[in-house]
Amino acid sequence: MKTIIRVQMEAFSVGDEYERLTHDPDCGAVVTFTGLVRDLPHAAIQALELEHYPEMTERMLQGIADQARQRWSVRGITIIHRIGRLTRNQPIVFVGVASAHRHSAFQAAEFIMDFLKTRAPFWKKEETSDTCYWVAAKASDQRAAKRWEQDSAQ
Amino acid sequence: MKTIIRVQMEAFSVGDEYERLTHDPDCGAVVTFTGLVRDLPHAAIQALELEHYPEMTERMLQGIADQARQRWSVRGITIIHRIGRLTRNQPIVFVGVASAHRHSAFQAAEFIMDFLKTRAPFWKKEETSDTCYWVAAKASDQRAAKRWEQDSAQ
Amino acid sequence: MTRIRFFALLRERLGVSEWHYAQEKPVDVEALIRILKAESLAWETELNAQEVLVAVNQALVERSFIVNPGDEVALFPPVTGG
Amino acid sequence: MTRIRFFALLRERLGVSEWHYAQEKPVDVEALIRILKAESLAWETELNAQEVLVAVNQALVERSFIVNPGDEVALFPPVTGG
Repeated sequence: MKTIIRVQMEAFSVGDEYERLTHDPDCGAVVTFTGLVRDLPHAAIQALELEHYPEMTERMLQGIADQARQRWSVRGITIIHRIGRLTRNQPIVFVGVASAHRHSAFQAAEFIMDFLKTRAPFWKKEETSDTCYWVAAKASDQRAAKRWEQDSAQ
Repeated sequence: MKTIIRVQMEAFSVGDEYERLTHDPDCGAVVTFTGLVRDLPHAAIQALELEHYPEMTERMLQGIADQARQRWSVRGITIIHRIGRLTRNQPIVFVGVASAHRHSAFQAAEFIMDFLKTRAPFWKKEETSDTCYWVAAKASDQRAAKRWEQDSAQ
Repeated sequence: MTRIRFFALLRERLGVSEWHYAQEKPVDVEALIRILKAESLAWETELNAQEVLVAVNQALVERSFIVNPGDEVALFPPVTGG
Repeated sequence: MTRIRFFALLRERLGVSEWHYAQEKPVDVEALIRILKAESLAWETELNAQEVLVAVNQALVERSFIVNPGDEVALFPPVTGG
């Protein structure tokens, strides 16, 4: 029934984080999400700089995990977000949920990602070979988070 | 854009399977699902025996992966199912989906699990300390698979 | 000749893992199951008692599906993998 | 004294990462933003041009939220992590 929240410069190991989530004989389902630096439709990304609001980030991530626990019966939750400079193909964010049943693990993991995307104070600055700019927030992320408000059911 | 299907006795490494799915610069999201042998509500499981229909299983899993690709834009898909004798806390099944965007990866992974649960020819026999029986199919799994039929949208 | 295979609980209850039927002309799955039930009272009881899924040549089919001589038919309980 | 912090694009555009306001009585967020806009034409332009999220004491709040002297206020663009 543990929640692990980490905000860090270093890379993480998805394998290790998965293992940590399975130390529970009542957990029959583990869902992990990993977000990676990917190429843009129009250009190859050289690097990405992640700024955050240190005093607020962990508290906000903890709050999102708590909300997921109120909605679904889940056991372990792990949220890891990297900050600083990341290069192509590197992992940025990890969300893992362990649960007795698969549906609650899938739902909780997607909920956490949708809320993290619209609430957690992180900002991305992307560098391509010839330019560098702050990433704009996406309307699709707002819609993704909004659908959980209507969705009162599991 | 690779689909990997494996039916095997041996354990698998979630970390290794995750890594395999990330070798693609267009993939920004990886979702993994792992199902494990868990204790029953009323008794501790000693072991679980998994029977299958060898000539049909891989073909069926490939068909489920193909259906997922028709519904969502995803890149890598990995489905691994173990057979034979498994003990407590061991992994049974792995589904991994790599995609440009997170929602399609979440949806495709859950779709594959719901169809695998109701279509793929595997049967579980559970052993507790004093008894041994074939697991009954669950109505909730039938409902979970059925909801994708109504669900024409992403 | 049509090969009919049984799996899991159904295999245990029927007492065999496969059965060969000297089929000469196409029949639907429904008719094939009636032929199996006619084999013995025990088989009839088992096949009536359980929900049975049917695959022909390794694909799930409905009861109206036509089986040709030489096809591989499989009968099994609802699946429980994953 | 109220500490107002800026992040990301907003920090770059306003040219400072924080600003201290000698606040004496409670005001709502809306009023606080008006005070910032009154500081300079450049700030007014920036704060009008962008969508701005506001956190008080590290929690997201609406424009009607009351800020007390000593609170930590943060203004930033819509978040883009994950």
